[in-house]
Amino acid sequence: MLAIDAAAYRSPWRRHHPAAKALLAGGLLGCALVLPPWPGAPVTAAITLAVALGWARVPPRTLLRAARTPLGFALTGSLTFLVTVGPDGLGWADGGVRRAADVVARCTAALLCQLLFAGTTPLADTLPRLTRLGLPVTLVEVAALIYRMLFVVLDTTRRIRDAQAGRLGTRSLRAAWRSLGGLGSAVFIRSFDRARRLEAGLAGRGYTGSLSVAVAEIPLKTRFLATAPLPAALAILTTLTLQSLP
Amino acid sequence: MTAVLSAHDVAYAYEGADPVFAGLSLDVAAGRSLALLGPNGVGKTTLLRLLTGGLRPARGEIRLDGSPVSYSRRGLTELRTRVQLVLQDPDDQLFSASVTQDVSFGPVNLGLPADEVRARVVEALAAMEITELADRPTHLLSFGQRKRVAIAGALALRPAVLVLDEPTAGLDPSGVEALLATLADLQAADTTIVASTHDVDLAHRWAQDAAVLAGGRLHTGPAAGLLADEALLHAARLRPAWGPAVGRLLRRHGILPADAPDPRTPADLAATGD
Amino acid sequence: MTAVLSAHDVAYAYEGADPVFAGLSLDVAAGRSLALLGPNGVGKTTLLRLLTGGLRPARGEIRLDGSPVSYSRRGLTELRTRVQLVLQDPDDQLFSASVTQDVSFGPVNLGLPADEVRARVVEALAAMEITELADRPTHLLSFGQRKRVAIAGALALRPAVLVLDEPTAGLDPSGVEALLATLADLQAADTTIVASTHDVDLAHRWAQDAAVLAGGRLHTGPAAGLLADEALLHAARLRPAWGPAVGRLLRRHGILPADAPDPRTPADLAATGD
Amino acid sequence: MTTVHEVLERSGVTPVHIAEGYLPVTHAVAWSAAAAPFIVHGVIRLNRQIQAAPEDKLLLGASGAFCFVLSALKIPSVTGSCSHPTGTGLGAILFRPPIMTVLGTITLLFQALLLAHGGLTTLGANAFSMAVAGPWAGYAAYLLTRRLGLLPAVFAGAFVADLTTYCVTSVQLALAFPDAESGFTGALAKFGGIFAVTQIPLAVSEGLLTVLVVRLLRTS
Repeated sequence: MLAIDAAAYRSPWRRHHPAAKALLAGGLLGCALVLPPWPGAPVTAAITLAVALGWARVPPRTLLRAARTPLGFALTGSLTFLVTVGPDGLGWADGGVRRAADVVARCTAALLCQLLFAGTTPLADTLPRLTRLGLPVTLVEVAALIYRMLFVVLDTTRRIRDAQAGRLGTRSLRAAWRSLGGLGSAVFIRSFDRARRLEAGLAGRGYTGSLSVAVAEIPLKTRFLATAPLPAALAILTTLTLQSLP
Repeated sequence: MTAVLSAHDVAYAYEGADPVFAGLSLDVAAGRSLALLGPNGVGKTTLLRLLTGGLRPARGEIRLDGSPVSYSRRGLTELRTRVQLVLQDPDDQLFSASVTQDVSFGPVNLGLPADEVRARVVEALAAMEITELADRPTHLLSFGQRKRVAIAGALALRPAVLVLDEPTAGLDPSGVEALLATLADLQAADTTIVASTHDVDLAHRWAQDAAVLAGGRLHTGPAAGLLADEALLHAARLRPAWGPAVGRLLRRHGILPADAPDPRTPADLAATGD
Repeated sequence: MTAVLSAHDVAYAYEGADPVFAGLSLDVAAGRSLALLGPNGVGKTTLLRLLTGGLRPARGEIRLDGSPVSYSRRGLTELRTRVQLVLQDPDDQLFSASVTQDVSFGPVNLGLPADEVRARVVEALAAMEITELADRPTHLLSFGQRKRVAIAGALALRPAVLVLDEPTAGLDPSGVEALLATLADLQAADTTIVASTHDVDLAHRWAQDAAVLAGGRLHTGPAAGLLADEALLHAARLRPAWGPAVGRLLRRHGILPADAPDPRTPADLAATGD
Repeated sequence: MTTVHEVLERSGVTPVHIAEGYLPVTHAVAWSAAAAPFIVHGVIRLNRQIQAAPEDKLLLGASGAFCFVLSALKIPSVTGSCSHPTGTGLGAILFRPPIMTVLGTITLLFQALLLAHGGLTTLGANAFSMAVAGPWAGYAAYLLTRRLGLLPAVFAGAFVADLTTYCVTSVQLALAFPDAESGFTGALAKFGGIFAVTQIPLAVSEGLLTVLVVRLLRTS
């Protein structure tokens, strides 16, 4: 189980149409990217955070844990802005701190918007609707299969790794490498075995090439749809107001 | 007795291997429950896949309502709308992350109209008593729940015969109880049920008819009689069930009347002989 | 009684989920056989992973020969050379191409010299009675054979305690008989054996001690007594075993003497009361 | 219940994908446009393959799941740090680059939505480095070294694919954030310093791992 994925299925927003949630989170993401970072990014981040925690009830722990790796990327990547490479070698960059702060702020705000969408919108609801955006059916079906199978394969991977550790497969660097090679090849073989068995299983259910299914209708609720652009509008208004202050 | 599904002198060999069996015949009586018993590797799954059109016999034929099955696309579709196979591992059958979408696959594939598909899904989930799982993702379900979803996927085609490969494997006792109760309900609603197992206790308790696969031959008969035949079970490398052994002992000591049926569960013993 | 392995007030919760249990204690007595019983999803596998160092308790401690296990690399190596876990699905444990290569995985990781590794492999294969499989590729073996290879892989580390998760799952009756005989041999050679199961008949037949996991609590005691407690089994959503029920009935009718043990298999009944 | 957290999301792993919001909008759009033709080409090939053999759909699903899991593993590096393999070299060798482009892009989408590794607006940029440049460069290296034997060629393919991926990422970042004084070149030196140079030992590691996996696959 993946924390963001599990949170999305439990989300109180589960009954809302993915398109409406995309509109809401996408509007905020647009604000994060396009508005001037100060005060645009902190304003967008604050509003997104309020929406995510207060309204959509995304678990704070999940949000925090998920944000760690990408924030790590943003911080390390932005360290380079602090220095400059000139004819006389390295030096401190003028305005480097400001530039780094801009990027980290924008990145944080955008990341929260991404997590707001991901933490409220299960892929099982989103994927089958992608064909309506014009994506080819085969591509969407393959993506849906990958989504289903990756949990099965991840589970297998976890158990093989456990078994290896139990037989001292992590005791030394040599052992760790031996384990990793065995894990990679075993998971490869198991994945393909899965595919073969699923093929046989589906043949019994009448599979001849199409994986068409009935997608449960999620009504587009007018009220939610009408409120969806509001957080973004609020972000724009607040930013403009703050900017116009002397 | 009308055989809804039967195998007539069927032989099969996997590519490059010895024949699994060289000529088996089996009649599945309409509306009854049949347990197919045998040790691992004897060909139970192969026989079930032959009966459900997943494999094509090398010799002999499979008959549906008395007529030989045709292996054209049309013939197979006909067989599969009447006979559905549920595999031992639900992950071999569930391809969608959404329960509803997965169960809808059969009916959609059959070309049924959208509202009929919806009705079939609702009906199948209700029959398996998993209506509340409709919106849950497959990967967050327990093994027992996934098993029920896999069976619902088969039921959505409203098969006349439901064939289950080791249906209780991996289930705990309360999961087994619940599944047996559901199978009894399905049978009461006129579905014929075939299940493979190597648990003689389970077969003795659940099935009306039994078929024991031993030494490439199939021995068939009413479960009560066949499963009390210890010599046959021994030949089939199966362990005798408690029920017949206890029943024999109790009758010998006059605790059970001579014509009483064997006990089916330990709970049956509580009231015995008082 | 000396506990070779014990859990002391152990709690564990998976990431983002409710605690599996909040404080369990269990003593595994040296040289004995212990069955851990409980329905699916109650945390049997979690407890086994805690006992074997695969998981680290959130609270409480695991003790080996009375001393708390350290989760340093060294501490874990010590635990794992003394206590080995065999998983339910052998395929999760076989990740090398050939049987010999796979069984040698543990000894090689331990850094043993090549001839010692060879000796350990030969010994482990002999203990599991699969010497003839040494050169076979793992993927061509039957399920029962793969299971034996997986156990051999654990035995190659010469553990004092062998922990098996649902060892009989997927085995047919003759496979179960053969495995129980092998486990008895191992125990006779001083290996302590712990196995999880939800089959009370099996536990009653095989184990000296039992531990039943119900409602987040662990009930422990000699198997004969504990597994005759129908109220406890009911609370643990387990099905009472035949043995105690039949024994009770036969004693009530005077067919068995009051101090006779319960029958363990239906075969035990054949000679009863004559 | 098992949790995949035990496989994934261990901290202390070098961040790899460009995070959501890190690139300016114009760059995000440009890289998406650059990756698009390759993805379209891959989808056409995918479609053709599935039309010819419908059962390949399930194999491709399994392959994609394998790619996702592979990129979630942690590999120890000679320097003592840890990283995830990109898996793109192995994927390109096994499935050919166009298919790997599609599987890689889907993997990136799932990583963005399930793990917040990489973003949606930066999907194009990440796809270009990881699902286009890496696979093609790795596959080319594999073909060029193929006459040296399978395993050396596999090493070359995986090594080049991994390194190319990170070099392209550095270029993307340098273009987006040129150095105040020395412009693109200076910035490339800086980002290269952080990402590509620390990546060389990791590329060696990925090459070695891939060789191990392929060698085991050959014997089983």
